[in-house]
Amino acid sequence: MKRIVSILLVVVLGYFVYTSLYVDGFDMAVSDNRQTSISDAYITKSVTSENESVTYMESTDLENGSANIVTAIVTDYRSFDTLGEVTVLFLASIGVSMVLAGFTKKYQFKMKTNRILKTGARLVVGLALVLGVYMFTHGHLSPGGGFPGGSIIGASILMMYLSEENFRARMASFKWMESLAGTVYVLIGIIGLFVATYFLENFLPTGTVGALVSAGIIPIVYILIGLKVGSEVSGIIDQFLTEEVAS
Amino acid sequence: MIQIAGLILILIGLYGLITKRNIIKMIIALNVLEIGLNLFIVSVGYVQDGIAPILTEVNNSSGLIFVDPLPQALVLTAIVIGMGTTALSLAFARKIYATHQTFDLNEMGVEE
Amino acid sequence: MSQPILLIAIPLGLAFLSIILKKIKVPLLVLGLLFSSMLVFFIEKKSYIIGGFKPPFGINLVVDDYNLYFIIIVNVLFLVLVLANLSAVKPMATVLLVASAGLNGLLLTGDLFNLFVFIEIASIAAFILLTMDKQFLKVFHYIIIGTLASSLYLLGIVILYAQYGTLNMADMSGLIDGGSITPTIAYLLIFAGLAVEVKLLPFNGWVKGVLETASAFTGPLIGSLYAGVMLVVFGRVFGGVLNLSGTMVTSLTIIGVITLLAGEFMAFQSKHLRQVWLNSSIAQSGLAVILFLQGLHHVAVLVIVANIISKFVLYLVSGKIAAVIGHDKIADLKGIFMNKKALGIAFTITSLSLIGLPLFFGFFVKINILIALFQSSNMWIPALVLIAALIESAYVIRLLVTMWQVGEEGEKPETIEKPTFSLKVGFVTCAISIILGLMLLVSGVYPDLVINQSVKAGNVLSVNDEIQVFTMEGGLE
Amino acid sequence: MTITMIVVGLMALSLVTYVVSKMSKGLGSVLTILGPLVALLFFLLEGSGIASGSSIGILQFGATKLGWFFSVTMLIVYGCVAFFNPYWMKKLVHPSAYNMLYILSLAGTIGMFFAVDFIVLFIFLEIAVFASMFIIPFGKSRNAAVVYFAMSTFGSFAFLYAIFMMYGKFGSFDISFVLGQLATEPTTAIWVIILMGIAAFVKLGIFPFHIWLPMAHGNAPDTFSPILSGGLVKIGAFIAIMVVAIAPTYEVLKNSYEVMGLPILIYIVLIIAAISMVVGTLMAIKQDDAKKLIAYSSVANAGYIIVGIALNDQLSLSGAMMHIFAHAIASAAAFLSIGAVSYRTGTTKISELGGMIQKMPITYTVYLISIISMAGIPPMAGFISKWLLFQSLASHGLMFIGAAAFFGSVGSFLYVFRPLSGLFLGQLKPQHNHVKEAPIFMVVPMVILSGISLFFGVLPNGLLNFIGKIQVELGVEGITTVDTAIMGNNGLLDPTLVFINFGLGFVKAFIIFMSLSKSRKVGLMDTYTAAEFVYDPNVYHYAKSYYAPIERLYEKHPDIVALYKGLVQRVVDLGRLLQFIFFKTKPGTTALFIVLTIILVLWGEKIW
Repeated sequence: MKRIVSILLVVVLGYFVYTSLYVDGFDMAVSDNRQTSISDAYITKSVTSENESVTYMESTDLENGSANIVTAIVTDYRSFDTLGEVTVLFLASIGVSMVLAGFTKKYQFKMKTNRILKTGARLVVGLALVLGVYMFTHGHLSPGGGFPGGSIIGASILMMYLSEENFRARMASFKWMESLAGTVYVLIGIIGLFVATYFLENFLPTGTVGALVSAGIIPIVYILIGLKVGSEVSGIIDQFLTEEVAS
Repeated sequence: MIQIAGLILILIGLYGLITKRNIIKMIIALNVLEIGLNLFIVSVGYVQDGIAPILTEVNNSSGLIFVDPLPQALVLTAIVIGMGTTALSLAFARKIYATHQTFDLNEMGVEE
Repeated sequence: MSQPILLIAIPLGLAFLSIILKKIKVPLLVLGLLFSSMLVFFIEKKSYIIGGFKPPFGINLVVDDYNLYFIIIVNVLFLVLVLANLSAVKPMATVLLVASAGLNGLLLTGDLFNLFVFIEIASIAAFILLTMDKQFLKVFHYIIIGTLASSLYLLGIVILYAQYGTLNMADMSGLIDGGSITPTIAYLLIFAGLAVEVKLLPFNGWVKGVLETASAFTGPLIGSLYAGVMLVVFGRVFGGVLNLSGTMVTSLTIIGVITLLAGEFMAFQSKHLRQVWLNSSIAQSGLAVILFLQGLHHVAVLVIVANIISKFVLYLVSGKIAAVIGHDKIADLKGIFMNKKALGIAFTITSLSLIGLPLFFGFFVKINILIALFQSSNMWIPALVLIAALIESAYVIRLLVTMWQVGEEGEKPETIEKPTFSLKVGFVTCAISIILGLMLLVSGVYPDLVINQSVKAGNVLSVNDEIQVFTMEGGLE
Repeated sequence: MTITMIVVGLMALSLVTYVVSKMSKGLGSVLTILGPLVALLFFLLEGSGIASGSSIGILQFGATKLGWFFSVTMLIVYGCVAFFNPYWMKKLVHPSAYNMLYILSLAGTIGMFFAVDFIVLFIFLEIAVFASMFIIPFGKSRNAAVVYFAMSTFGSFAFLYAIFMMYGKFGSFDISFVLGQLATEPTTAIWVIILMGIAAFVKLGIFPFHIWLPMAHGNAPDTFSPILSGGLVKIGAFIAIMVVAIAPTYEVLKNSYEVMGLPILIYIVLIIAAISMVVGTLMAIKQDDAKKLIAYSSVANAGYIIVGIALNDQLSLSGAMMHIFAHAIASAAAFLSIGAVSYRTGTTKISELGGMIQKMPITYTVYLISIISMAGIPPMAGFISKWLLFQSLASHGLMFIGAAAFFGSVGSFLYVFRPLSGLFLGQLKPQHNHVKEAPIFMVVPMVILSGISLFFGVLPNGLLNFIGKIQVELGVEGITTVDTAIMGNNGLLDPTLVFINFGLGFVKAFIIFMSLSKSRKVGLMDTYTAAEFVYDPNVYHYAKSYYAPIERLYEKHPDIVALYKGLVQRVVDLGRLLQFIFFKTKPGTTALFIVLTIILVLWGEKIW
């Protein structure tokens, strides 16, 4: 009975949302004065400059040198959001370790691991770590970036936990990495404020669009994010794979 | 169409939140809701015949039709934030399990 | 140097640092907050660009009359709160730094999506801080509902983005005013999202569990600072950005009115100190929301200012009482202030200001609310506001009388023994409560400064030349 | 000295008093005596033409004869009662706070009487209310303060709402301007009159808002009951005069349905006032606590005041104002004498006392004079006011109201006699054998108050002439006096002549009394019963169930207190219900409410 009522409620809500969002068919009602220039400006990188078009490996010294426009937005145009995002993850990792404060002993799985798993895991972990690093160093050129790269690093650490019974990551070094990456991120922002004019401003030359060493601070920021996310995710995984010590 | 799918996922998530009494199931419902939301956000940026907003050797000019990159950037943020809250709520779930020996709110016998 | 971004960046940087510099966590915290509360006095009023891209392309921080005074109040009170609980904050130093950055971000940001990020930062920080009270199940409730709320808010702004193509508040405001459609559903989702944080009635299931057991530290933080900041955000979004239709204003005002009345009803029946204050905060939030929705921003600002300061003291003292006595059941707190008169007087002034008695700041808040409501030719809302105020006066006075007087009903005073228990509360708490109480008293006798500032703040959201306010200096202006 | 200086000075004095009291309680309480007396001196020296003084911010005052009259009445009461304060310093829980609040409440009332602006009036009204409210729990009851404050706030908020209704129409708070404009907006005007009338009723303690009077007056510290009854209650009368005489009430109501030649609203007010007289009288008769008894008598007397104000003609208004004065003085004196008894014996229950006339003869005399005045018996001031009121009632031909007023007067004989005989006369209890007369500084103010009652009962014309001037200021024909006589509608009254007659009669009776043989005194415990052992001689006290036969006539009367209790219980229940519904521990419920609310609002959007 409760479920039927809930289903009914949800369906009614869906109906109301649908009818007020969509005028005809599946097209959302859109205001006639809709602002379209924002994304166009991101694509042509013409927010501060009068830039007509961008060509891969040709255009140089633009306001933003990232070939990946999403990366351009994430780490440059709206970099402040990303700082906040990193902070959320940072908070989550602190929160997990504080909530599970009494949980210190490593969790023991019931199933024993075997040699195939161990060897395979080591192989994959090595590859995964490389892939992760590749991802956040090439965030401004290809899909991916600091967050997926960091997550892959975290996943490889998880794999080590699952395959090796006695494996315990050295959390202290992760903490150092996390802390330093975060601090440097903020410092870069503040340097932008003092060296240039604005917080988190891209104060390095942006180079050629598409080159590995290009886009000013974007790769640096993404590497920092990658390291930070990687260490935070590892920290969360480490904390979850523990048991409460009976005191 | 994808927007509708996103909305339906959101509604399913809401249904789960309303009916479920199990902490883990609630977290799952919240995640379903967030995934629907993320789907919706990405689909908002869809442009007819648009391509991924990355300049490569093939798609090498900004004159091409790209999909709106901004929602993709937003969704990246939203996903990470969602992950953070999920991790935190799972930690709470473990802590609650450690004290109450159950995940079911009905079995905890908490006073109203 | 006086960049408001430093209010966010410095605490964040210190927070990141503090996890490796564990030993000097608390000094870092105090340093960061001290820096913030000094910096706030030097900030100029303008829009600050971040990352070098002008809005609406980049994110900007806005400092104007509306948020500047809240930034000052919140930062200073945050520092004060930490100083009052210095022994308790050690494990939470990092989170507190982030929370301070989050609150400043909420107040400063000029971008709707950035606001979402800061809502998440602030609320996750709150979740973690609330674990200090060891009520994991209650906080879990808050996590689920808080996350649901921010998801709804995000859905709302994404729909707005789809319909108007911008995320910047000022830009969005202009586009909405000239737009061809009314994005009702987006408004409603944003409302639902913010309503959870500002504790409007059907949305606030988490409040009781969390605040009922709040300590002298989490109580003022969540019940006063967070609540105030969220109301400021609500005003910014609903007063300054969105443009609601008449029907929508009516339906949302009804929610506000229900919150106001129900909050007072619930507070009237509450038997525990902190339960009274949490219900009263709910009612005050309802009041502020009603005023924002009715476009009476300047009085809403007054309500928020009064509420932040008075609830700060009330939660602080109540939390300390609960910590010292071991419970906060009002009936068992007879004559608690008799051995701690200074604290009692501060508490009394604050609660008298809350119910709007003359000589205290709350009186001018009440009078100006009524003036504003009658000016917009409202008849029902002021009547309901007065009914709510009547109930509020009854329970606050009942509480005060209990806490000052010993003895059973019908006993003669000269036959009653003085209470044996003593309220041992630190000097800092007393000093803070007394200073804030005195501020309420002084601004109750000379409220012009605060009122004029509120009018300026209200005019940021929507310019209204015909505003009349009642001040001590000039009467009706 | 200007009014502004006096009011601000009193407010400053209240703070000074607090600081001084912290150092020395006695000195602080002396300040509470000096404050009102000095202020009274200034008022009397400057006369009713006292300068209003320059305004400080919004604090602007305007001298009126009405305000002067009320202020002087109030200051006499405060000044005389303050003499009791030093004796109570040891008994109070928070003596410094008491002294501060005492002066603060005085400042509030004085400020209120001279306000030219509604908001200022409201500010001082509230100051008076909350200052007095905090004193009440220093006495026996904690609940009384809450009930008093809740009731009073109800009235204040009705008043506030009325102020703002006028503000909404006329855009100003200026009293004379706004009230002058009122006739142009009849619909608003009627609401304003009703709301302000409710405020006046609440402050005066008119039925059905009277329940706070016995609670607050009966349970307040003995030194503060006289202030409440003699002073603060009269705030309601001030508001009532403002509604009827300053506001153009009769002009607004001139087109309404009429009963007995009066607008229906006025007639309803008269009926309510009549009910108050009856209820107050009946309830006073059955009280065992002397303070509660006087409190209920205040309810009855408030009825007379309201009748006089509501009729708003030459005789009735002067009668009402005379009654305000007479009752303030008399009830203050009565409460003071009970307070003096309580100071010596520690109780105010009639059945626990008896024969106090032997030990406290002066207190007895004071009490006797004040209750004679309250009951409206010549030659006291209360008689003059009642005579004027009856004159006015008779000339309007208001039979039923007149009957109620008559009932009230007769009933008052019953209730004033109860403490008289139970408390002062009768047999002295053995445990009170060592009781002495009240200290000299308690006797002095009581004697002064009695003297005032007697003086204005014999030579009321000076006061009445001034009241006549107030009436002219209010736009009503002034009361006229000839030599020592007062002009009524059908004949005149010469109080001096009445006094001489009464005096002669009294002397005659006294001679007869003295010449008769003396009665033999029997100790209270010297009980004689037929072969039955007396376990508790106290139950044979003759003041126990004094009016049992009369009380039995209406012992099953409906209790208005139960009504209020029910109302409060409903609020509590509703709050519990809401809390139960909305604050579940399960997040799912909250999510459900969120979904429901969104659906409802969207639905509302769809139908409109």
